[in-house]
Amino acid sequence: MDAATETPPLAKVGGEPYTQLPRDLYIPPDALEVFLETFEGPLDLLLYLIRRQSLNILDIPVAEITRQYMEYLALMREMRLELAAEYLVMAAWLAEIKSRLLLPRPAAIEAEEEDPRAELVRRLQEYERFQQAARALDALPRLERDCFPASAEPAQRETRRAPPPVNLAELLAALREVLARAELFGRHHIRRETLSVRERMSQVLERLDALRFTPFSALFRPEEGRMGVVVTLLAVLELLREALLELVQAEPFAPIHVRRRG
Amino acid sequence: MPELKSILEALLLAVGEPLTLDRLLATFPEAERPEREAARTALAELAADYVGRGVELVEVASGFRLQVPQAFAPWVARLWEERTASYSRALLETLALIAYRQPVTRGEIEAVRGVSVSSGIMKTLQERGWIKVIGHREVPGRPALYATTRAFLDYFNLKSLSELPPLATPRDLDAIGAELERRAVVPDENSTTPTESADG
Amino acid sequence: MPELKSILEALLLAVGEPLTLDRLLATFPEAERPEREAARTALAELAADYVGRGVELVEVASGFRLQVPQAFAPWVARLWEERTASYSRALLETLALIAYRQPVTRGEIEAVRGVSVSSGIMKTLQERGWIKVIGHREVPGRPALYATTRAFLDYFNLKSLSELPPLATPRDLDAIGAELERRAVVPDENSTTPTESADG
Repeated sequence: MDAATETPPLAKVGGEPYTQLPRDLYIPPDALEVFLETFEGPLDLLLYLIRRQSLNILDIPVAEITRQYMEYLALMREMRLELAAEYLVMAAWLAEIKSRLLLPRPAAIEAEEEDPRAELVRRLQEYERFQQAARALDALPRLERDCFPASAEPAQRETRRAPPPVNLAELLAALREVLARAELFGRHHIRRETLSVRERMSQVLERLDALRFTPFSALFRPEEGRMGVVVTLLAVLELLREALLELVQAEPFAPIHVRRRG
Repeated sequence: MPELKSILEALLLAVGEPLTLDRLLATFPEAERPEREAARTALAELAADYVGRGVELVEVASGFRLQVPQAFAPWVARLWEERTASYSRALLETLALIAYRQPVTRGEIEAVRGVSVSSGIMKTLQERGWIKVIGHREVPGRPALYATTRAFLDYFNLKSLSELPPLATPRDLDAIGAELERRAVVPDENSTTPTESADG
Repeated sequence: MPELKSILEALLLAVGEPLTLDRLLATFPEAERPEREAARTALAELAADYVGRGVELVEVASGFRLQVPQAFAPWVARLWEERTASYSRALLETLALIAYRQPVTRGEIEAVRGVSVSSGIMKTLQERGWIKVIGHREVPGRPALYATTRAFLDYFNLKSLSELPPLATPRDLDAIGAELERRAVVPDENSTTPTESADG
């Protein structure tokens, strides 16, 4: 929004401001950002530069390609595109190759040493193969885009399925997951609960009737001992708290009766 | 362009559920859209083609549907039987929550799971005889309270709920799970292969 | 009893996903089970019946599948308003590398592509069920080894990996260096045309 007035340089390359896009860029400026973002990395950008000039990978003019590569890099920076470190690594590598090609070398050493471009060519070629493979893969007829699974509901779903088996470990694993998730939500407090109370709550509820009152004492079984009595009492209190049952005492010290609410 | 009949067939098979005539016709660009009468005729032809086949065209409340006719139920049923290998995670989580927090309402399960519990799951658990309604919570809507059954305990070889591994922090449960696996508690008699119910 | 051909049709439509010949045959009571050859013939007949129709029979990695052919994609696409996802170049390149180079580590993928592979891409591929970890390379860090799944083949209408489009053969990579040198030494001679592969 502040750019329109000054026409700032698009890029600075080697300190030189560029107010025009490189000649060989046929992209309108507003599309440039999108265009630059489409590169999948330095190898992709290099392949683009090479293909655009219909060059053979084996014939890369390293100096020229390096210059163009640097221009794009400068543009990307100018556009404040997030520049992956790999782009800079490639820039350094290109510079190194260029310098090694320029430096005169004694014939003896040259014979042993690989052409400095060889590794770059190898990688470009390898990447190009997989770019083609990706395009071929994309062209395969695939489900949900080109063809669709054909299905028809059975007229009547049979309920004759054999129910799948479950073991306790699976059940625990499920519980573990749901509790871990609940912890993440943080809204729910999962407390350590004494199971026997919960179980006793179910048992008490089952025994009780909504219409008839049951004597409170009938809920207790002396043979369960003190623990049993305490557990039952806790269960009753908890049920009371949750408004699931009703306690009635006609007068002080009269027998207490219980019934289910509702 | 493919035959109208085949296009309608393709649409119904791709969707696998009923489609109204309007929705079928809406898939044609306006300029090429067939008349309703033509579409009806094509559907009638399709229905005639299917006589004796593994598929039939029916008209139900929500439109036209291709379905596998009743006559094939025995084969399809045997296929399903073989397929139902395990319960969904949602079902197991629901069961675990009922076991540990009973009596509990569906809403309370949903509050912990963070997602709604499908009626199908509650139905499956009840059909399997593992849970039952033991009352209602006296709050608006009187939601049903669920608890596990004796059949549930039997299935998992438990004498009482107190034999369930204690409900501890999720981290401890990892250890318990490992322990259980070590002890190889496999309560189910036919847990290895879903045996085909030998009838006849 | 319905025709064998129709039973197979019913089964494939009821499931809506690939079924092997064995699974198809397992739905017949043993006494009535057709020969594999008969079932194959019936499937071939079915495929022939479908010519020109809105459905086709294909064989993919997991077995036989009935599907709506590509010719009907425009109509089906208009039925489902949401565009079917098209995948990014990064994702497709990663998938291609895993498909052709498997088993392969993420590092090896990155080495070829020259950029890091985002975790999002690996996650998407795994969630789609197209790739899975099949082991670890025994080098420091024990990186995961990825391979494609049967679901990947099914999705792309392939029976096996050998049906993947052929990967362009590279020039003999070892020869590249030599070639470069030869060019450097003898820059402009016709003798440089590579003839090494011309034998037939």
